[in-house]
Amino acid sequence: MSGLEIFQTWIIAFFTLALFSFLYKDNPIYKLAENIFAGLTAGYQVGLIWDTIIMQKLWDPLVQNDEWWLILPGTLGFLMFSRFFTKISWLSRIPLAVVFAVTAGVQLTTQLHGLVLPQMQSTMLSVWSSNGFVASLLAVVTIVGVISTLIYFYFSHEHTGALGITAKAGIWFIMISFGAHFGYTVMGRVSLLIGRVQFLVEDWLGTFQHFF
Amino acid sequence: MNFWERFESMDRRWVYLMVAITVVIPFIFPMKFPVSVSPEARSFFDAVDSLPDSSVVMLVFDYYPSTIAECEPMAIAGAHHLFRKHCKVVTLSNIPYGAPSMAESITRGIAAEYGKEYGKDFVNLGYKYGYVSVLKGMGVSIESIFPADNRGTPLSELPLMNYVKNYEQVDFIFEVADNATADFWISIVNAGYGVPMGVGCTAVMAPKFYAFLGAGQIVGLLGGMKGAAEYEILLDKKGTAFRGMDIQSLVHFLIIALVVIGNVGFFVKKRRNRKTKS
Amino acid sequence: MRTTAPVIVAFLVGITLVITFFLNEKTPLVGQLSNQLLDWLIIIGGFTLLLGVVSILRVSWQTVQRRKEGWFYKIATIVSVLVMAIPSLLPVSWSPLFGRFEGSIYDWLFVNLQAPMMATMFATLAFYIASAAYRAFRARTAEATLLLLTAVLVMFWRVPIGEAILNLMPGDMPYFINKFVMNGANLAVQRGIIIGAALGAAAMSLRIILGIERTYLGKG
Amino acid sequence: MGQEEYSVFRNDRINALLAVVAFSTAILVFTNWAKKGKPLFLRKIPGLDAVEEAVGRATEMGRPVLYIPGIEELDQIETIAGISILGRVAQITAQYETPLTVPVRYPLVLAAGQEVVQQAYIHVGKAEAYDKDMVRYVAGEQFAFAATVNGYMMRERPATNIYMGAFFAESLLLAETGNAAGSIQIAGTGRPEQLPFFVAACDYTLMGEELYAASAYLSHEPVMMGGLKGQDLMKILIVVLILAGVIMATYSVDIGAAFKSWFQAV
Repeated sequence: MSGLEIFQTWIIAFFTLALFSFLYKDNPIYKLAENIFAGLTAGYQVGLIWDTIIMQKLWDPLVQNDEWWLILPGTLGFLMFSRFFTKISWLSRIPLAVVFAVTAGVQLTTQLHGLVLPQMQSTMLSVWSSNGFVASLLAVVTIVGVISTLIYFYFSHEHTGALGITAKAGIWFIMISFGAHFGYTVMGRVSLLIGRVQFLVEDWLGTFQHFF
Repeated sequence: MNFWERFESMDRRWVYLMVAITVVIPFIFPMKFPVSVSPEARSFFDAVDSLPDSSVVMLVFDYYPSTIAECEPMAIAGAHHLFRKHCKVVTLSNIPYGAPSMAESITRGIAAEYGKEYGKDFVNLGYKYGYVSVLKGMGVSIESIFPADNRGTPLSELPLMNYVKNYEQVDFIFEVADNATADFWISIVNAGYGVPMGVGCTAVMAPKFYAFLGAGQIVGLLGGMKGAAEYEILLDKKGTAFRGMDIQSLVHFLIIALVVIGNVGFFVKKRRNRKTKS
Repeated sequence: MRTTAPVIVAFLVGITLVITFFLNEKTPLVGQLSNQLLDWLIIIGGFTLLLGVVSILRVSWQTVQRRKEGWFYKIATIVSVLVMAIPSLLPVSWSPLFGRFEGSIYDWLFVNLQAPMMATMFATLAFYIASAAYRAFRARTAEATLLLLTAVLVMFWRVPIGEAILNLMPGDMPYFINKFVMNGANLAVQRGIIIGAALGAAAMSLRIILGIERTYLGKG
Repeated sequence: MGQEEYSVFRNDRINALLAVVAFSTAILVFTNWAKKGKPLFLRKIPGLDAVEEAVGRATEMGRPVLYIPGIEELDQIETIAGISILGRVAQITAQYETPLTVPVRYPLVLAAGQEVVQQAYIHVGKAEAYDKDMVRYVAGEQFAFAATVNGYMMRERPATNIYMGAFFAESLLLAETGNAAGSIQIAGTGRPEQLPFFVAACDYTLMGEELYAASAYLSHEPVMMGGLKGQDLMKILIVVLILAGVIMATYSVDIGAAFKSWFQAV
C-alpha cells in the first residue's frame, strides 16, 4: 500500500467518521463535513454540465456544424437566470414551459401505454389456471388484490356497502405489501451501513499494520 | 419508573451502539451461511447468459453514490458477465451526482481484465439532463442525444456506435438503479421499443418491480445486496455483496428484536393504563 | 403576455410530442422534430442545474456577508464548489490535474470525498431505522399490526440464517412467502398503485399541456 | 435507409390512442363541469382535516409550522401537488400569522413556493406579513438537505411538520427527528417506497394518490376536482375491463387471449 493510498484511505475515514459523528451529537466537524459535501456535490455538476451539455449539446453543434437554431434553446436556457432578478423573473416562464411540456408530452402517452395497459393485461388471469391449484389461488389473490387496491384509491363515493368491503380488503392487502416493503427497506439500509463498515474495518484498519 | 418506562425512554444512542457492535461482530467471527438464489435472480442471469456472442447490451448506471453498497456489486457482476460473454457494452447514466464517473471507472477497469478495447467493444456515453428526453430520444437516434461520448469523442469516430444507431440494435438492457429512472426505462423503452430488460435495484424499490416482473415487462430482478449476492453466486464470482450477507442476518435479528420489545413495552403500558383507569 | 406565451409554448411542444408518439418515427420529419424538442429539454435543463449551483453559491455568499449563523461553514461550501468546479473546466492539455477524468482533481475529490460522504450519509439511516423500529413503529391499529407482522416475516425470510430457521418449520415457508406474499399480495397492491399513479401522472401531464395546470409557472 | 414499407400512422398503437382519447375526454368533461360549478362529490380524506387541526395547534402554541413540499424538482407531479397544498396551508398560517418555514431543494421549487405563499398571504389580506425567506433554498443534495432540516427541527422545535410531495430515503430521517422534537407530523407522498415509514412514524399519512386528491379536496379547485373525478371514472373502467378479461380467460383460453391482445403495448 503506497503512501498516497494510505493518505487517501485516512481522508475517506476522517470524513466517514465526521459524518457518523452526527449520530452522537451535531458538532462543528460534522457541520464542516456536511457543508464541504454540499459544495462538492454542486461543484461536481458544474464540470459535468459544462462538458456534457453546454459544450457537447450547445456550443460544439452551434459552432462546428452551425446548427444555428440552437441559439433558441440556448437563449431560453440563459433566461432561466432571470430568476435572480424579481422584476424580470417572469422571463424564465418560457424555458420552464418547455421543460415541463416535454416531460408532460412524453408522459401523457407513455404512462397509459407503457404502464396502465400492460399492468391491466397481466391481471386478466384465468381463475381456473391450467397448472394447478396453487396457480389458481395465486390468480385469485392477484385479481382481488389489484381491484381492491384500485377501489381503496377511489374518491368519488363514500366507502360504504360493497365498495366499503372492497376498500377494507384493499387496506389489508396494502398493509401486507407495506410490511413487505418495510422488511426490504430495512435490508437495504443495513446493506449501506455494511458497505461503510467494510471500508472502515477492512481498508482503514488495514492501514494500521503499516505503522505497527 | 418501572423497567418498561426506563427501557422505552432509553437514549436512542444506546440503540445506535447496539447496531454498531452487531455490524462489527461478523468481521471477527465470520459465519458462512449459504445464500439461496431466488427465481427472480436466476431468470435475470439466464436471460443474460442466453444472449448470443457480440450482442449489444446497454449497462445503465442510474444510481447515486449513496447506494454504492447495494448497486455497485450488481454493476460489477453485470460487467463481468457481459464481457465474459463477449457482448458489446454501451454504458450511460441519467444521474448527475457522480454516476458518470463510476460508470467510467468500473467499466474501464473490468474491460481491461478481459482485454476489451474502448470504442470497439465498449463505449461510455456519459450523462445528459432529463432522463425522459434521453430514453425517448435514443429510440430515434442515439447520436442525436449523445453527439459525443463521455470524453467528448464524437460517436462517428467510435466503430461500435457506427453499428448501434438506436434501440433496434440493442439486444438487452441491464438497468442498475436506485430511483424512479428504472420505471421510465420500462414505460418508455421496454413498452415502446420492446427491448428485453432486467432491473437490478435497491431493496427499497424491489417490491414494486415484482409487478413488472409478473407482467413480463422485465425478465429478471435483483433486489438489494441479497440480489447482488445471488448474481455473484450464479456468476461464481463472490464479491462484497456475498460477504455482507452474514452481517445482514445479525442486524435483521437485532431490528426484529427491537420491534418486538418496543411493542411488548407498548402493550404492557397500555394494559397498565387500562387497569389503573378501571 | 406573461402567462399566455408560456402556455402557448407548452401546448405546442406538448401536443407535438403526443402526436409523434402515434406516428412512425421513421417518417422523415417525425423523428427529427420530436428529438429536437427533447434536445431543448436537455439544454435548458442543463442551465437549471447550473442555476442551482449559482443559487447555492449566492445563498452561501449572503450568509457569509451578513455573518448569519453558521457563516463560517458556508465559506467551506463556497471553497468546495470552486475547488471542484474550476479545475474541471480547464483543458486537460494544460495539466492532467484538470478536466474530469483519472488523475484530475475533480475525479480525485469525487472518489475520495464526495462518493464516500454520500454513501455515509445514507448509511446513517440504518441507525435511524433501528431506533425507529424500537421507538416509533407501534402496532397502534389492526392494520399497523398486519404491517409489522409481515415486515418481521419478510425480514426473517430475506437473510440466510432466517431462511435456514424457516426451513425447519413445517411446510415450505420460504416458497410460501415468495409465492403468496411477494408475488401475490405485494404484486397485486403494487400493480394497483402503479395504475393509479400512472393515471395521476397522465392527468397532470394533460393539464400542463393544455395550460390548465400552471403551478410550475408560479400561479397559486 | 431503404424505403421499407411502413405506414406513417402507428396502427399497432390504436389501443394507446383510444386510452389517451378516453382518458383526456373524461378529464376535460369533468373539469368543465367543475368549472361550471356542478356539484362533484369527493369523499372526506381524514389526513387532511388533520392538516388544518395541526396548523391550528401550532397557532395556539405559537410555534412554527414546517412544511416540506418534497425534495424533487418542480417537474415531478408530487412536487406540484405539494406546492398547491402549501398554498392552502399558507392561507391558514397567514390568517393566524403563525411562523411558516418551507425549506426546498431546487431553485424552481423555491420560485414556485415563494409565489404560491405570497399569493396565499395576499389572498387573505396579510400581504405585509409575507416574508420572502419563509421559503428558503437549503442545499442541493438530498442528505445535506435532510441534515440541515433536522438541525432546524431540533433548534426551533416546530409544533407541526407537514411533508407533502416526493420523498425518498431521508423521509425516515425527517420523521424520526420530528418525532424526537415532539411535533405532530402529517405526511403525504405518491411513491410507495416511503409510505410504510410514514404510516409507522407519523400521525396521519396520505397514501399514494390521496396526495393528489388532497390538493383537490383542500382547494375545491375545479381543475383538480375535474382531474380527480376523471381518474376515478377511468379506475372504474379499468376494474370492469379486468373483470371482463378474467371472466373470458376463465371461460375459454382462446377468447381470453384474444381479448387480452387488445391491451398489448407495442
